[in-house]
Amino acid sequence: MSLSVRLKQQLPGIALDLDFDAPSGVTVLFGRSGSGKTTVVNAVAGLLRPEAGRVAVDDWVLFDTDRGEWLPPHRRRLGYIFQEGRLFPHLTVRQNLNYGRWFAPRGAQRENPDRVIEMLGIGHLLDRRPAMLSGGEKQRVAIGRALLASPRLILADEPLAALDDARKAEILPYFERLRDEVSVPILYVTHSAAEVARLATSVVALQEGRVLRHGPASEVLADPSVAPAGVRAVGALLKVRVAAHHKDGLSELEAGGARLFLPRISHRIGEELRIRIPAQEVILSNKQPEGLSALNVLSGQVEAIRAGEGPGAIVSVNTPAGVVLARVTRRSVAALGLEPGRPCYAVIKTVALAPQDVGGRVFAP
Amino acid sequence: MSLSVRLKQQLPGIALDLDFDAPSGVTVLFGRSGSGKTTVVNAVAGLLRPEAGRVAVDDWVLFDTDRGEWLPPHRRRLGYIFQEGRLFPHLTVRQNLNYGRWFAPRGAQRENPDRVIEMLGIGHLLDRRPAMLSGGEKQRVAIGRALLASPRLILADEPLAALDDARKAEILPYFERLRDEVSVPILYVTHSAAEVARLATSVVALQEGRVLRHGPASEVLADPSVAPAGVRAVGALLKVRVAAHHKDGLSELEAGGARLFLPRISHRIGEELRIRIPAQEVILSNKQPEGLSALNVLSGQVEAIRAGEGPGAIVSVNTPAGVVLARVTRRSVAALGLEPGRPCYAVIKTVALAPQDVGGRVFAP
Amino acid sequence: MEALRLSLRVSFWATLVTLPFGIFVAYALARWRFPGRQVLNGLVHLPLILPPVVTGYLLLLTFGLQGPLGKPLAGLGIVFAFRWTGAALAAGIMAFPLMVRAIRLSIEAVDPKLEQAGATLGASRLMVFATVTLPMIFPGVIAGAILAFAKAMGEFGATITFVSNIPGQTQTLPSAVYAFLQVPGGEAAATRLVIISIIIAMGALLLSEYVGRRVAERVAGS
Amino acid sequence: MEALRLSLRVSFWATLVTLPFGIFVAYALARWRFPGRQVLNGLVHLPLILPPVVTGYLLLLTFGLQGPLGKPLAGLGIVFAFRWTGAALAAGIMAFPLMVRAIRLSIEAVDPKLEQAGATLGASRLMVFATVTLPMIFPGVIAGAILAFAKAMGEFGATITFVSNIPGQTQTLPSAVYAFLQVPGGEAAATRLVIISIIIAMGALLLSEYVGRRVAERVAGS
Amino acid sequence: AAASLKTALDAIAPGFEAQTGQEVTMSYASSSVLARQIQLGAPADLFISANADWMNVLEQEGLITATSRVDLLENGLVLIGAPGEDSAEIRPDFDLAGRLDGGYLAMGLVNAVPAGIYGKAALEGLGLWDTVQGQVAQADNVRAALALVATGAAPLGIVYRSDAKAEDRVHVVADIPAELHPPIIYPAALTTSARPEALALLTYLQSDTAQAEFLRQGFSLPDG
Ligand SMILES: Nc1ncnc2c1ncn2[C@@H]1O[C@H](COP(=O)(O)OP(=O)(O)OP(=O)(O)O)[C@@H](O)[C@H]1O
Ligand SMILES: Nc1ncnc2c1ncn2[C@@H]1O[C@H](COP(=O)(O)OP(=O)(O)OP(=O)(O)O)[C@@H](O)[C@H]1O
Ligand SMILES: [Mg+2]
Ligand SMILES: [Mg+2]
Repeated sequence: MSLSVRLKQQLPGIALDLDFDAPSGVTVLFGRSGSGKTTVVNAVAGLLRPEAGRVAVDDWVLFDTDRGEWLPPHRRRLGYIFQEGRLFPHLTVRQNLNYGRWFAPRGAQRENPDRVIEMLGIGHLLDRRPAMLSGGEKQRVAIGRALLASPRLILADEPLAALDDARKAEILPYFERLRDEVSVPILYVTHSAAEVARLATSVVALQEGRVLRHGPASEVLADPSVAPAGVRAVGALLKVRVAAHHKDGLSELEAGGARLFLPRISHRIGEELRIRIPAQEVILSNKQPEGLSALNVLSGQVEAIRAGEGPGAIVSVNTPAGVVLARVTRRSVAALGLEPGRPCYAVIKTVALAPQDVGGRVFAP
Repeated sequence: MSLSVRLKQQLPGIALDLDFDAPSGVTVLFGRSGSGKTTVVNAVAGLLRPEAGRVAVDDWVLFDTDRGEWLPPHRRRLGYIFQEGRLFPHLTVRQNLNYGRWFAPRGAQRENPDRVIEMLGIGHLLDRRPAMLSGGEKQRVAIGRALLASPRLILADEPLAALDDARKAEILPYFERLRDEVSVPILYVTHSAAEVARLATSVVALQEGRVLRHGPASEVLADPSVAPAGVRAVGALLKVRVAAHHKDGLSELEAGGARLFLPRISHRIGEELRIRIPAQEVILSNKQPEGLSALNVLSGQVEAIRAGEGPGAIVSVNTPAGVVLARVTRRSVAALGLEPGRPCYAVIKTVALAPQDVGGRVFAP
Repeated sequence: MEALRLSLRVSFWATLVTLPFGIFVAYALARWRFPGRQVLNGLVHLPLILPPVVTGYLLLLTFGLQGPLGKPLAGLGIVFAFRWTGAALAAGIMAFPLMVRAIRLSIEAVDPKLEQAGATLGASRLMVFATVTLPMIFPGVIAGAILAFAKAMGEFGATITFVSNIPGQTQTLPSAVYAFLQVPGGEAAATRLVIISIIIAMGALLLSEYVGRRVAERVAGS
Repeated sequence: MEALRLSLRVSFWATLVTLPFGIFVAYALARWRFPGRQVLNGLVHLPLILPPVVTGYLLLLTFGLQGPLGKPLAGLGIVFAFRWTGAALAAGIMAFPLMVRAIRLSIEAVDPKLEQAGATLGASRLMVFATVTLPMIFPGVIAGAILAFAKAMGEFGATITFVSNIPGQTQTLPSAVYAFLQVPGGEAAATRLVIISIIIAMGALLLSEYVGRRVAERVAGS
Repeated sequence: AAASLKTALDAIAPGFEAQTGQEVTMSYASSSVLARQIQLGAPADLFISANADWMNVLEQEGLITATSRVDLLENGLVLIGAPGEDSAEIRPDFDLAGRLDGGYLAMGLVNAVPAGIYGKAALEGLGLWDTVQGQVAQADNVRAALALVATGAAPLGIVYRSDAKAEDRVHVVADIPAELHPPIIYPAALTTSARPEALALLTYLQSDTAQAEFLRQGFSLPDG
């Protein structure tokens, strides 16, 4: 299911004018504060009626100003997680969670509420009202409310911003599951590179109401000229297969014949995954390294060197596992004599591949 | 100026019972969602009247239930950045920003509004009302409003959560300046390890309303058993001096005779800084590494090895620059034959030391 | 006391029957923009501005046995003239502006963003109203109803003009008070009636405050 | 028309002078818990419940030339009896419950979190009220004032009972209407007056709507 | 003065003002309201009541100058109906209930408003009260009773002759004989605090010019 969005809208601050088609999966909207992300999401939700445009999920048209079509928000079967919560203050947490379920059509595929409640860790809050919740608790209830509405389209506007890392790590897999198993299209706003890397099928980078760059996550993330969330987000996405789980708590992945080790992940052996290798975390060497604590060494050839701003450069290295990006200083480029075609080794720490960067099943992005 | 806090308060969710003294500077409250952070901040602000407790900044007592003292919130000279913005909807951005200034005493040390507005990037929003701002814009105005109130105590509840990395990088130095130059005590809630590392003088880790661990930032962060924001936050803080700025965009730091390179920073030569080296980013080697793109190699001896949960271990290495932490797999520990007393090399990527991790002037923590 | 029972019945029904209209009109005035909105708004306020006698007279002209509305309604078996239903109609109309204003203020205070949230979760406009707006304006509805009830208990001018004063049918408490006040020496009896009506109205007031506060607390927490 | 000018003056002053009290009482009822709160609440509603004639009579007893308050006030040069000031007093008292209710509802809708934010920024309770609460309840204050003004324009029973019906002093528009209605053939003149008062009140209503909407828009954005 | 005298007094007052150069300030309300105000110190000079009771009360309390009291006017009661209604004569065998045909008889409040009190007395005198008692719609004043008939809400009503005369939409069905009810008298008197000019007005009201106007309005003059 693909999401296509075309919008034109004049706001006091900026002129929104954008057009993108996102394939099935998670489309991440990326961009600086005030660049128009929430406005786009609101237009898709039908809370804002743009001057001109069209939004459709496959051939299910949500609105189309040319053809005068307009589906009111309540007919769009949304699960909208708002940037500011918007819980119903007069209902308990339980009633808030159930709200969407009251209106879902009978035949709708239903989430299991207990499972969602457990994942969000809000079981002990069910009888409270929103005024008695902490900021993060509110946000979690809001996530639950949207997920339990049996949505056909999920809109998530910085859903995890208020949460601690541990809680994020518990919730992210859920979005992955929605993306992969239930295949609900998800439009997801975030500033977090880790979330982008993990969830995004495609990324739309916005700048002042326009699309700056748009494409599969792996491409956009690998492009230092976009770096919508700052250089730290640059990284490569590799397709891998789970090869083995070792006793010492490591899992072994296989990618094009090469082996990668990382802390134990829960996926089954044989499962296909994708994994993000932040350019930041890769060290290059012109000799086979020895005696290093880093367990992952991929040999390959320099494909290209792109100088970024400042003293850094992004070196792409063609390895059997795929293209790996490394962010190094220009001084190192010179010292190691790196240039396109030169063989080299990419060294990746085992623990740099924390489970956070392991995505779900692989899709053609 | 040190902040001392003692509180007892029964809430439906949790029983708050904590006691900590924080030295001058930034005290970061850390803890999972619902652990009581906002409640503590509210008690310090006087928005909540705890059953028992005492809060004082040096000998300026804000309240003390034993002695029956209670300063109403408006007499506390606060700059409170709320978790949920709380802008005045009927005032323009400019009026919101000026609100605290109306009530500040004449003699108060005043921030320069233009400077704050520029830093926050809200100059073009001054005549709008909050309803017409994006989420991040609101948050920035809320920060400005608090900073411009000439506060004697700053309370910041996840002030940067809604902002993109680039914007965060612009605002963080401002808090640093407040900490270092103006020496206003700051109580700061965040989930972000980077912010903790950069700002925190001391860290108070909360768990279910109690103090789990409390101490100087360098200690708490180096303790994997706390890892309040997940293992990724573990890292060492080193005191360094700016030694040189090189033409190729790198800056050179000196620490106990050892040299560290990192992308150009703006600090003057000779200035003392502290720098965070995330354990995550350090590779260990039992030989002097060669031909690596990483420019920073510190030689030293293994001081201790603490196995964390999972397959990892934290190795502390005593180097001339100070103790450096490295997070490696237990498999590597075995492969490299690491044990206390063994000499080894800590390899740190240049770009891993991005300016984000460079703190301001050094204080005795 | 017959007048008391009647007054209670009249006020109760006047409040109850007008409440849905009051909510509807308040919602329309607060949330919709339509031509004639200001006319409707003016019309609603009319009974407040007009001397009650005039309102009563207009009612008599419209809903009287020969009136343009009274006649067809009488054909349907709905007779207002000289019935307690007429007293309720008069009381309801007199109380209407108070009710609408209170409810409208509450509706305007509900954040449309919450209504939007309801819509994204699949609730139609009507359901959003029933599940979000209505519960949230409950204190306003209570306030409106209590104002209306109190007003209805005290209404006299329009009632007596419209449906006269027929013991057992339309002689409400205020009519009785009026009658006592007209004759020398009737003060004692009038005072008694006044005290009764004060007690009743205060009771209703206290009850409404209590209910309103309970609801507000439930929402605000703590 | 003299009655018109007088009515406007009476209503205007009645509204203006009671407004601060109305705001204060509404705030006290909405935000403070104090003993006697319910008594105050009941007292405020009293004029709504009582037949206007009774209210007027009570005013006459209290503020009349011989009344326990009227006498000392007269000594101070403040005379209500049979003056337009008395008409204003009666109108103000009759309108008071409406005003208080509207304002109170608005106050209850203001999020105390915003008031807290004001306090943390150094504003004392009074300043928080002036800079946060008051501007935010502006629509409610407008609504309260307009209700009060309309009520004052239409008030008759208490006025005529308290200060009689003296042309140029206390003969307000509704009293004049009453007088015309009492005599054969006075309907035409009464109708004229009624139409005038409708026009005036509608004008005030439209104005208040306009002001209220402007304020609301300013706050809501767009 | 009683409100029902408004038209007449408004017509008469200018003559008095022209003649004497005095300014007259009128206050019209119901007799009970005015009487109470006088009890509580209203600055009134002359009080004209629509019935004797309230005047008696004031006289007992010493608030009016008893010697100045005169019966200024009289009025009569009529039975009115819609314009097409047949005229009739009021007699004890008059089928009032039949005429009502299930409708209501509009009157003033039968134990509060003078016209109601008098009307009830008359019907009792005729022995008709019991037959219609349940069908009496009591209005708070005569004009309201008149309006009930005028708008067709009630087929018949009992009102003052002076009121019936001015309303085109009703028709006098029958005069009610004066002997059936106590005399309907409008007494006038000076208050004890009256200024001297008030006496001149009271005198003027009894002059021929004034009385002609009263007669034109349907009032009658007391015998003697
Ligand atoms: N008004 C309230 N009444 C009762 N309980 C509350 C109230 N506010 C918060 N709580 C409860 O108190 C606990 C602490 O809340 P607090 O807001 O301090 O958490 P927090 O650490 O700030 O969390 P977060 O990171 O999610 O904002 C939570 O369990 C919460 O449910
Ligand atoms: N209701 C509104 N009326 C007018 N302008 C608005 C409104 N809401 C937002 N804007 C402006 O439109 C622009 C885009 O806002 P939007 O909320 O889409 O930004 P965003 O990308 O979601 O930012 P953030 O990350 O800060 O939430 C901003 O410049 C903002 O000031
Ligand atoms: Mg946004
Ligand atoms: Mg919090």
